Amino acid sequence: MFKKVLVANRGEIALRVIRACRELGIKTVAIHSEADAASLHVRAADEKVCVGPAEAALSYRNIPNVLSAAEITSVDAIHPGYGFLSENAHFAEVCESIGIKFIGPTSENIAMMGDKAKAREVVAKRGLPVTPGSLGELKSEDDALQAAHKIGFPVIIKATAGGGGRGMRVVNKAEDLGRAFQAAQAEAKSTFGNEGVYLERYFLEPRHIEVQVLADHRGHVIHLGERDCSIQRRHQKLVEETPSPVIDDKLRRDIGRVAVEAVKAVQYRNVGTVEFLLDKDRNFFFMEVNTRIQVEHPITEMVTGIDLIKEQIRLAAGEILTIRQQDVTMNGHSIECRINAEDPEKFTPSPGLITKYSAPGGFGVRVDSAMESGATVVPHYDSMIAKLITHGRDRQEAIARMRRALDEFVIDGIKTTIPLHRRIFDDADFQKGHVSTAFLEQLLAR
Amino acid sequence: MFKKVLVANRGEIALRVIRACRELGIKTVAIHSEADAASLHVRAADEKVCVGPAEAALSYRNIPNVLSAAEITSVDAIHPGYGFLSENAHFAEVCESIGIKFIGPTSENIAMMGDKAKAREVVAKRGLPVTPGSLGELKSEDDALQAAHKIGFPVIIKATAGGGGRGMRVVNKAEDLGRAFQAAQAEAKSTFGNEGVYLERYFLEPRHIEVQVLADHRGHVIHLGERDCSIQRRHQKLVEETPSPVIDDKLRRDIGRVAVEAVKAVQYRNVGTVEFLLDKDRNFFFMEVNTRIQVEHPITEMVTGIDLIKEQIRLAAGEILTIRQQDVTMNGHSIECRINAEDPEKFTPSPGLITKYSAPGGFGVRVDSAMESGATVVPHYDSMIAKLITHGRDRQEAIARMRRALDEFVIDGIKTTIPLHRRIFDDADFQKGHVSTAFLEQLLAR
Amino acid sequence: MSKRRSSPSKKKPRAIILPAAFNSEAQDLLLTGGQTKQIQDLIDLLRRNNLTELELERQGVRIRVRHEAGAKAVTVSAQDAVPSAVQPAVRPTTAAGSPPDDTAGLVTITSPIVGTFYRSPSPDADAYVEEGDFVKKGQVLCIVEAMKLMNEIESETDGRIVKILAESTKPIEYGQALFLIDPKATA
Amino acid sequence: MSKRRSSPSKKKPRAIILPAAFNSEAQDLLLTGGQTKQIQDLIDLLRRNNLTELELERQGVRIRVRHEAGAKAVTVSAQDAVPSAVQPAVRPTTAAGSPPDDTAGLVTITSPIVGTFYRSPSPDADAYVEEGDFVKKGQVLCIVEAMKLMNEIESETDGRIVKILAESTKPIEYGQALFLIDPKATA
Repeated sequence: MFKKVLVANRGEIALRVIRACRELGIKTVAIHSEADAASLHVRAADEKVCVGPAEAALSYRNIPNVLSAAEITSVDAIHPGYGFLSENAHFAEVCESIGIKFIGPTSENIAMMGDKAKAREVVAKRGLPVTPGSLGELKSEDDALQAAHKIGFPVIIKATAGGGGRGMRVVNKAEDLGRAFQAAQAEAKSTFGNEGVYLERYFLEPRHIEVQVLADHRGHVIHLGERDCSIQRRHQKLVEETPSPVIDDKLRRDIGRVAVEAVKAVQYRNVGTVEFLLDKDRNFFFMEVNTRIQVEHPITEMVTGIDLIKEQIRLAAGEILTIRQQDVTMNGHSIECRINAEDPEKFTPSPGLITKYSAPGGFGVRVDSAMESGATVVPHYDSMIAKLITHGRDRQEAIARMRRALDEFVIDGIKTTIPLHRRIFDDADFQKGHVSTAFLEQLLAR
Repeated sequence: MFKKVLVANRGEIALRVIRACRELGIKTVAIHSEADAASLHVRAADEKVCVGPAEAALSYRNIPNVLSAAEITSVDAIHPGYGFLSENAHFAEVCESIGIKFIGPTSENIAMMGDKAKAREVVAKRGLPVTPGSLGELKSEDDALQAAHKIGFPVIIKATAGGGGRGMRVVNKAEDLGRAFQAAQAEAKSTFGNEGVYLERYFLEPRHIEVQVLADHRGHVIHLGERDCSIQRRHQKLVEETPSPVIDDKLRRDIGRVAVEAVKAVQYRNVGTVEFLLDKDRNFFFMEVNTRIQVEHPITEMVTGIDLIKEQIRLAAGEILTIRQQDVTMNGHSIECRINAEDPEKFTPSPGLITKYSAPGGFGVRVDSAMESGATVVPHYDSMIAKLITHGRDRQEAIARMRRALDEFVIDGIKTTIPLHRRIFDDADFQKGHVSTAFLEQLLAR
Repeated sequence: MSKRRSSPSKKKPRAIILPAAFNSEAQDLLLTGGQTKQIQDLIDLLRRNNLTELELERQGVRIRVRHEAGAKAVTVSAQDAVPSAVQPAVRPTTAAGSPPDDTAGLVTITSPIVGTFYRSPSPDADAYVEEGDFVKKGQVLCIVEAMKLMNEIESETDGRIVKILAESTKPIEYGQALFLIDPKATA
Repeated sequence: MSKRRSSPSKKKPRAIILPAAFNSEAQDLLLTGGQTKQIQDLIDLLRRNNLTELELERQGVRIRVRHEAGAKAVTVSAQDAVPSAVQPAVRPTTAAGSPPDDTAGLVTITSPIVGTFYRSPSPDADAYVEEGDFVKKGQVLCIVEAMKLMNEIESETDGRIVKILAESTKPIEYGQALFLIDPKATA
């Protein structure tokens, strides 16, 4: 097992990793930008290194400085968290080359899954269900038109290197396809430096379902059930839950088996998430694989009792999976709310000093956050400042618990999305589980 | 179901009950003394009533004022928490007589179990194992001598109305018995207003094991496994865990069955705890039944997923048990540390202003507390200010998690028992589970 | 980098400007512990009573505590110099949203129990007392019903009823102010 | 009782008594430990109560503690009648664990990267510079090794090396202060 791990991240996920390391008896090194010198994640670590100024490109994404920090502190491994360098195949490769273990999949895994069109192709060739559409990159407008006619309109054009909604275009009829194709290519090139695009059938009001997988170096793979992440605003998840209200044991087994086969197809290692679309008839289609720990991993931990960060570390250290698929049981129901430092109506960022911070507690309530009274939310990074997670015997109890926990949560001095979460949890459709990825836009339009 | 409940308590347990009520959609009324006007439990409730000055006898134990508060706020039921009026049979009876539901067992249950000698007798007559000793109250020194000779020395004399170590005398040989008998009687009379005493065999280094039971009004009874509460100082529990490191499935079934039969023998209702002694050969002996929710109830909640306060409320409202014995599963391991506002070495109370309060968080950590930055620990009541509870897949993980959570917990301005807890959790014997009720005194003597 | 190692700061040093007239006579404390406690008491009072502003002036010492929606201000000032003719305007703090400001020298009758307040012995009967009435020590002022029992509340003093602070038939808490009596008034 | 209903106070109205001798002879410039503690008490009061502003005024000394979202301000000012010869003592706070107090007018050379600090090009070689040396802008002061590469750190100014702040062969952070240079010194 590792003796010392550098945590190449900040905020709640850095603290989350540090906590797991402490429980495993592993020393930790925090890195931080100048803007984060007083942050809780820095104080929680055994050692700390300042790696640059506030701008992430010069600090948390600064590969030379991060690796120098790892070298001068003599760590065995680096945990990248999510975002920043976590899906950077080059970084993973350099780590491997200098003998520092990258806690995550192989650099080949990251590179292959980072090319969304390629990933679709590999999975489809295994005979697994992918969203209907083009296989591989579209070479031309003609290619696009042919593919679109095959699956029928509407279609969505996506960047092969894409993410976060950039480089996407929904096309409703053939005559709009040419212009949309060119626009998507141009946006993909300017955003990702790669003009590759592909297209898929565009589903109306689908659910976003993802499956957590674990794989050891011997190729043994298990899954820990699904997460329903349909509550999104502009492709940004806001609320996640497990189990999904629409997935029964049979469908869970089916989708789980496909997820396991999909990652086996690419000799995937460590922890990953396979994303699916679920249509109204409960058909599911592979979309992509996320090669990092997900923000919403805690809800899976709550129902399975399995500490995913510890599993990541153990697997990276070369241990084999000791949990067999039949040992995995899902107890009760868990939901996560992402609390962002944003105006809950206009969604404008709301950085600033937190004058009072008091997190909810008691049975079935978990808070993952690096905030505290007197902390400052700096404007340079992601606006998510806390994850509020509840667990209950069933969905109803998890929801009731979330509502009382949202009422207890005090974050003064800045605006947060807590009022929006209250609105979501008060909604009758949400309470019944009748949601899709269109739910939040519809709620906001009311 | 009740529409409104008055919580006749303060601090963490009042907040605990208020949280459960909120999750059930029940309105709450907090009562408070003048010293607690600014307390979190008061702010968390929907309504509040001041019931007297700081002294508990004039406020929280002031039956006329508490009942008047219940009447003027038109509540359906009263939750007594633990301590104060929770084991006062008269109070339960008056509640019943004026049509306000007492959330707990019947007044007869409380009265019978309050007489420890009587409870022993009833249970022994059912053929269940009780600690060897006298049955019923000892009438005279001769009675005592006869009983002691029958079971052999050492013996312990206890008050029938006893609790908290008062009115107890350990006697090692016959010639000391007479004086000890008289001293115990005198102390029992002055402390409890009742000179009744009985005697039992005195076990050296036993474990304190208790079993959580639930009973509905139809007489259906289930148990939720045991709690090992062997870490005590002067009969005050400091650390509790479940499952016990020395109890296997077979012993759990046996002791659980005895616990269920013991409470069935007295037509027990609602939630209760059956206390046992476990000797070094793993023989167990009934000691008594606690007719209230216990301080340490959260660890049972953590491993079973069952919310005991909600069950109390549901059962008091006349609902029947929906959980069958075979539905009860114990997942993982849970431990509780009672954090007291006390000097960790001298155990002198340390009331005062909490200048900074920051509770630990993350996976597997639960904090039940009504404290916050700026709160004042008043000297009038119990010194327990927080319960730190961890859950893990196994005992080792629960311990590792507790150690990191103890390190994260910040309570500035007053002294707390956190350093003592660190010492306990660092101890090799404790880590191996080799403890008895003598453990803490031995640790402190080192 | 060692644990707790401080990080470099590129920021401008924060200037802390110390006052000229800040003398160091050891005995001259700005606020004693007791006074800090008193300001806290004032803030608590403000909060408990849900007031907007609370001001206390005494011998040239002025303390002002203000609370606006979302913002709060506390001012403590001493305009000293002329303590001579200055009347100490010590205002007794008032209980829960009740008596008016001007309660200096008045006696507050509070409820010794929790219950329901009644101004008259029965619905049809006249009230025991009205504002402006003169009462004797021991005279019944009202009834508080608790546990189906009618508890008569008596005056602790001779004097004039300045204000009746509770409404008949309404629930009251322990310690709630019921009457303000001016003991210096004479019939 | 309705929610947020304020609780009654049964106690005697708490008189807030400030001492008559709440005054001082202004002579000294600096805060005593006791007074600093008192300002801390005021700040604590402010923070604990989540206030925006707290002001204390006495004998021409006014303390105002204000707290707004995103910024903190502590103002201690004296509008004393006789500010004459009195100089306000301004102390720059120093960056965490780095340069000493007396850095006015000095240039601090910091590390632009994370790595290992070396004062000489090789273990046997002389150090690039010593304290007291005069250096030219662009002159190499040291090496920071990162990713197996030796990065030469140059002086940003002409001047004299007042202090070398890092130890050779030890790890350094981004932004860590390495040298203090007096640019006004002349050889």
